[in-house]
Amino acid sequence: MPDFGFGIHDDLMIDHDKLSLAYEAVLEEVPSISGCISCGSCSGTCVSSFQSGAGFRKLVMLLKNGSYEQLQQALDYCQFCGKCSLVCPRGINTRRAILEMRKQFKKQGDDMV
Amino acid sequence: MKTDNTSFLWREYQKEIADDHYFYVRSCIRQNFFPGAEQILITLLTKDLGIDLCVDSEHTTCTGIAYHVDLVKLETTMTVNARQFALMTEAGYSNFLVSCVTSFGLYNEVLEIWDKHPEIEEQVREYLFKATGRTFNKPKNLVHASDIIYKYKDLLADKIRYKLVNRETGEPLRVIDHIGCHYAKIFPEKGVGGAEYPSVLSGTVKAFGGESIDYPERRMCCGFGFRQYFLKSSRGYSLSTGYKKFKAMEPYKPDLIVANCPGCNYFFDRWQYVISELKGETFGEEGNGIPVLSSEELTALCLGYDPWEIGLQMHQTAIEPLLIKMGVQYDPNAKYKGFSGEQLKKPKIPELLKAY
Amino acid sequence: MDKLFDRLKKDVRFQHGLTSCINCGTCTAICPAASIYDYDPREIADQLQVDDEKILEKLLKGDTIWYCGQCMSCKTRCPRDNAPGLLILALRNLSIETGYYMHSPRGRQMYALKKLIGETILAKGYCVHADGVDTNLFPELGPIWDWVKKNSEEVYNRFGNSYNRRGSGVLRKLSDETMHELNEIFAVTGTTQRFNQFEEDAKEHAEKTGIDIDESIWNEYFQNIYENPDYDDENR
Amino acid sequence: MKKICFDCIIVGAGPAGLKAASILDNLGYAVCILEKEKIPGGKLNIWHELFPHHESAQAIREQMLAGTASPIRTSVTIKSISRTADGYCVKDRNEDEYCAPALLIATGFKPFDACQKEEYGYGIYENVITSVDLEQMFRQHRVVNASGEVPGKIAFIHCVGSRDIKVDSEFCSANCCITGIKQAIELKKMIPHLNIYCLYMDLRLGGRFFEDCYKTSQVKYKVQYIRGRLSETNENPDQTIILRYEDTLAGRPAKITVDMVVLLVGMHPDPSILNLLPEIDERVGSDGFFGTGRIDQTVQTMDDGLFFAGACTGPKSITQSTDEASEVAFKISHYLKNRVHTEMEDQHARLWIRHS
Amino acid sequence: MTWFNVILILPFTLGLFILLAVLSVNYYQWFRALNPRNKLRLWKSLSRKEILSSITEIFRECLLHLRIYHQKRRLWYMHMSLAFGWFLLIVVGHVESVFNTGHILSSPWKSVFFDYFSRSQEVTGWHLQGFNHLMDLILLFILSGLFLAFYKRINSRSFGLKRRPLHNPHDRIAMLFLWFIFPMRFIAETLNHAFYGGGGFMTGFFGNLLTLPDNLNYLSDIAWIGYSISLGGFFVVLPWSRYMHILTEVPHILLKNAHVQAYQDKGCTEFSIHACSSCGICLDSCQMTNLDSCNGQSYYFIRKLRELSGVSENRMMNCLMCGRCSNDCPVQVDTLSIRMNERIRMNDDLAFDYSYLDQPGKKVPRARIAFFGGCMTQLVPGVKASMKKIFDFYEEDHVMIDETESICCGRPLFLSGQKKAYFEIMKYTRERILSCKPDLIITSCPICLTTFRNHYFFPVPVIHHTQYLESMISQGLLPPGQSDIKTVYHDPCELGRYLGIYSEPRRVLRNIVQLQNKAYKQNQGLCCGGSIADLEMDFEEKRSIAEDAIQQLIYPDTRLLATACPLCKITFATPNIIPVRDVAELYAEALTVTIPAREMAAKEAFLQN
Repeated sequence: MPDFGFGIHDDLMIDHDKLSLAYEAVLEEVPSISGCISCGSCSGTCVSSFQSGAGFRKLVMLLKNGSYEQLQQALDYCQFCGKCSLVCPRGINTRRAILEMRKQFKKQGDDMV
Repeated sequence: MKTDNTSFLWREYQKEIADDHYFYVRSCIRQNFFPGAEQILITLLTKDLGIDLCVDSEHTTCTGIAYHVDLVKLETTMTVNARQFALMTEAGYSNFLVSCVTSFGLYNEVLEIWDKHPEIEEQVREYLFKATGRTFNKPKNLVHASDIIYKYKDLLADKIRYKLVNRETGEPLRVIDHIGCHYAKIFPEKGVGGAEYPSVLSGTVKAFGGESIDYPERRMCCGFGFRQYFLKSSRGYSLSTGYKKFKAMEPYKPDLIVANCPGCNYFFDRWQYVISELKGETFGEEGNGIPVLSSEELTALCLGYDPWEIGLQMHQTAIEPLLIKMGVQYDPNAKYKGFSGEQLKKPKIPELLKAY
Repeated sequence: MDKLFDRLKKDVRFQHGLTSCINCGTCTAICPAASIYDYDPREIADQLQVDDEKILEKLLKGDTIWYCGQCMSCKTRCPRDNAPGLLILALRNLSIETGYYMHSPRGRQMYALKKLIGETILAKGYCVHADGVDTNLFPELGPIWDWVKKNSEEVYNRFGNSYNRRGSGVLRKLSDETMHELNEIFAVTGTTQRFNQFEEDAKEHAEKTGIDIDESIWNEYFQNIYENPDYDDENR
Repeated sequence: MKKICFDCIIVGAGPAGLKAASILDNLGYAVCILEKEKIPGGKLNIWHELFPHHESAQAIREQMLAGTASPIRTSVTIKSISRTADGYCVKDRNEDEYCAPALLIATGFKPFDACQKEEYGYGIYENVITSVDLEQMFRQHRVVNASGEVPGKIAFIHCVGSRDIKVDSEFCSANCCITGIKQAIELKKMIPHLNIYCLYMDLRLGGRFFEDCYKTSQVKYKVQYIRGRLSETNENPDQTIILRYEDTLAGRPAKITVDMVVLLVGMHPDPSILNLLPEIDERVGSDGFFGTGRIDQTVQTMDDGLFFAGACTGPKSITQSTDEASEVAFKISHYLKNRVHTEMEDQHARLWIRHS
Repeated sequence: MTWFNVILILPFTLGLFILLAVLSVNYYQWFRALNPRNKLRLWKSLSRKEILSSITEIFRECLLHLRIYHQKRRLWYMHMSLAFGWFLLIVVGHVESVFNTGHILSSPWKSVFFDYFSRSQEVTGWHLQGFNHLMDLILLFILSGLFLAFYKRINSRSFGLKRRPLHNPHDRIAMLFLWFIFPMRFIAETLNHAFYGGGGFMTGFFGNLLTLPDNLNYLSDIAWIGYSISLGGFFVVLPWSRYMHILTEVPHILLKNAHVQAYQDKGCTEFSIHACSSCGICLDSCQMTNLDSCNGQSYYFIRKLRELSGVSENRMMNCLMCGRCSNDCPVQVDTLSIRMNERIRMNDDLAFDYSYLDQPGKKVPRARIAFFGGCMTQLVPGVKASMKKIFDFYEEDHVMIDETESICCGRPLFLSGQKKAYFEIMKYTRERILSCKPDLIITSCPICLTTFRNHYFFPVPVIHHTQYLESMISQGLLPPGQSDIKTVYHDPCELGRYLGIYSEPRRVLRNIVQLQNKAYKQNQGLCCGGSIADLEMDFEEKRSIAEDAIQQLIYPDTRLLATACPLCKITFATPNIIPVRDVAELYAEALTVTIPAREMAAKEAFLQN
């Protein structure tokens, strides 16, 4: 076989058919996250976002899209201060949700990522 | 909800295609890799359709590739194109026939720019005169090779010797049609059937008795990507995109791929070889690839031309399976004959992809 | 020297390419590059909506603008009739004019393209010519191509019988007048000068990174940037 | 072949027409409503439930019809409208003439023809339907896909034929967002296990209780909202539909496979009343709807007895239409009063002349 | 000893032995589980003085339940009559048997079944007669308590309990046995006296009323066996029921007086949770009791801990940790620490990564006072601005640590049980704050303050901004602006119950507004409901708690609600019932009035020189 010097890339497209188990699990515990309108107030106020670019909106998005590697990274940055829950226009219990996410990745962390 | 068959969508996209008197410009890629197609088009138009065609010997590239890889400036490209028009004008023609889709798109774009910005056209005229002392008129009618074939598809259909039908089963052949992106994506109204469901090829295929199939990723680019392909470092872009398309069409078990763009022809032909080497996958039946033809090659084949006269031996993906299905009479030994008629040494056979 | 944005706005492709963006993402959805690189045409169009010199400069110096494959699928879909593909052309053009393209490993590859295509045009009158391509540069051409190359006369002359000779068949040789005209056009419209710019910038960069470069097409520098845009990043 | 005279003729027996009629005949004017359909009620006849409170369209229709005593001529196709000394004369197919000093146009809107948006595959793929088709299914209390199965996954596509220069409608139809949400909830009530995805760019929920609907759909019915506009659909061999779009929050291209796609078609102006009377055509605004949409009344109302109300003056919800209708109804009565007044003055003047 | 005697005493003795066995095993294990430091503490505390105080407390609390007396009288009587009555019954019974038999060490059943064994022997002498009457009196006393207990099951409101505690099965069984014991004794004795005469004013009297044929005398024997069985049965189930507290309260008190904390100590935790009598008083003190969805109150939490099943997560997390329950608890169970133990056990090993906080370059300019707003203060900029103003006014050399880039003190992490993460954050925050080498650290957030006081161990004093303001006033730097707006001050949980800061904010407010609640009861403050400790409640529930907290706080003519915690301010603002201001904001307003005067003073000073 000749050395072509190039190969086939894997597709970076998000596949929304793969339903995110972690999301279902978190939804079970914290139903209010389904009310997220991705307004970004949380990311705006987030203590860690300025250094780490994380933010609750992003967490939910990554969770839904099943991008678990990035999610786990972003999760670890959270300082749990709860400012997001105070500014959330939909009154989502963000800290509980984040705690639940962390648990999810503690529980089946490796086989999910 | 299905209202009726797709044809109604194409009503508003029936472009005007002149009947006769064309000035013909060649494609860079195709005359290198599928010179037969390039040549047979002339025969088809002149001999079979009796169209008056000016085959000029002094026209150059349209610099389309160079333009899209950002080598040449827009001005240069426009001036070079202007020169082609000048040749046409001098030859006394006003209908411009392009065999390359990249060129086709580019010419259209240039004309569009000139319409919107007459001052630019003026400047280009100056450039051209300064450089070559030539002047030009804009073509009245600008068409792609596949357009003409589409226009006369029914006329040709009457003449054809081999229908696009499987001789054994009598089933119509399942044909994937791929339209070069620059054919209609830039200016939908410039392509027969528009950008989303162009009928320029599927129409022809149906006329020749084949079945055109609609598959996911149908409108996806073949993956040329100009600079992405020409640089080995990013050639993976090209391959991946092609692979995605093959994967998408695989479930439909196509007998044939038809494309109206030299580039696309080239990639569909060669990527099958590369994928077979890299991944050990072939997409046709038992180790054969899916034969890839340009609209000209297809027409010529149906009309009964000798496959080697139209240069099908220069395809990496063997077309023999198709010939057998269609029941085309051909001489296997003549495949690798040269111009002088002497038998040339056969090419090396790839590891997986079959060759004859 | 006036602002980058004013220069960009002069480009007709920019004028046609961007009316206003509603960030709907129909372009990214079907962009082949977007599903292979970390590339998002929507984002680029959106960034160009505001006259921000910093953003623009970042774009011109960055990698992203070199990811586009120019399939122009984006133009068909945009509900505001923008064409990110055209914007990219305008941006690349400006990036080359300003010399920023040398900041990006992918921009630097212009030199390789000039060697591959530019010189073919000026020598043969075509973008691609069989004599210039072989299975070292393009392995995917496959065994059949080796066969063609070995018997090029025999193969090509079947089609118009004018291979590298005067005539009207395929791969015919163009007359000297024509080639002269072509060179004239390139000179008049400033592309020749641009070609020289590529050469000089490449030499400069080659010296900086200590890699051999010479007139021959297959020199070490060419090989490096042809096969791996990030070679010097790796060296560091 | 008969001629009847009224105080006001209303074209269109939709919510706006009926509302205006009920007010006018309460004020004691003789009103006649002309309707091109077989039954009055306008779009209420094709809708099942109405947002935001899921009221039955049928019930509302009955209410409105009960509200007016004035005659409703159905299946009337207007042949011509003529301007006479004392108002307007409307002539229909069978030469009947309806004459009145005031003419109220309440022809409503026309759902966007989704076939124009080729890449969405409406009219090509059977599982791509519009919000109107879905309402029909609701009315039959049976929502199934092409192969007669109950769908498990449905996607709603916002902004189809709205905010889109490619189909020549750059306005926002204002009611599709809430319609989509309403239908999503209705579906979920009907098929609890259903997964619903809404592809939106912005959700424009200006109206009262609209946001509540939105929240309920999210929190109670778990409808998923994906920010991104549909770019193209493709059909799988099993007739499921692949959607291609960008998840603009993630900034990545994305795809999803669904059993059914519902296109939320926009509200477009209904041209049926055009080319009958120049005065009417003059009043068409740049977006194809009647009137100027300005706050400044003096610009809006010309004193020629020609009035417009309802969705023909721009995309409107039913409440909005009826509100406008009632406002216009009072304008009409005012107009008619003045008119009588001026006529008497003229007579006085004439008398006076005769005496002299 | 007849075979019947054996049958009679068997259940009782068996039960007693089992009880003692189980107890000793449990206590031994729990004691071993104490961590060494606490063992030492306990040992040290066994000096005569502590012992004495402990014993008095045991007498006051285990028997007389005086803490309940201070809260709910009826409830107190019920508990006391049962506990103390039974105690007397045992003691007096023993004494009686001693008198009767003559020697001190009589076998327990001799006293327990005294009347049975002293059947048919002539009751001679006034003292034995007296004993009979005394014992009857005590029995009556107990039965009265028992009646109340029974009545409480029907109508707990009459005992001042909003919520009737719901017991679990084994508690019910144990209760049934308990309820049987004394009526059985009564019946047994009555029958006893009916057949064999004797008995006191009650049993004897009823006995004499009954006139039964002598061949039915086995009835009394059966009754005695019933008594014995119910006793034995109760002893057997006791260790697995809430009645474990009857005995466990003793070691609990010992540990308490030895200052042994339940926090991170398994042994002490075990003793504490078994010392809980499930009296249900904490249910009343919990503000969440009014929420129907709530199930996290300490009453249920601790009971679940006693059970094998353990505590479900949302029970554990659904608590404001305001500390009202532990404060009202008659047994003084440290519910907060116990809850923290559980949360830490649950969540301590969750992943985290705060490396991005490591910015060695980032230095805060040196200043005397370091002001740390904390996350919540970021959301009430008014407080920040006011503090700035105040500092400028007093020309303090100060720096706002987290003005631009806020950083968390870590308490939320801690409260959620992520202890490791908390200490990680703490490292960075401490560094950040100390990087300005302050002489004094002021924070406007009680939450941060609690953390700073508990774990940060700053080398310099850390105070709350109200304390700082108070110090200004006590230096005589009174802000002249005195508004007559009627104001109620709300004690934030952390500031009040946790840190005991009540007087300072009030002192400040007295000088700038018309404070309506000058007087205050320690530990009686309410929680605003926004507590970061609760992870379960959703927004509406929090708001409803805030609402009725406000309703309880304010008077009809109150115009302003003052508080000293940004989180309380935000939470109280949401129901939009009454304007809420922070003490600092009010103070800053009070200042503005004087600035011209200051300038005058400055001018004069200038002219004089």
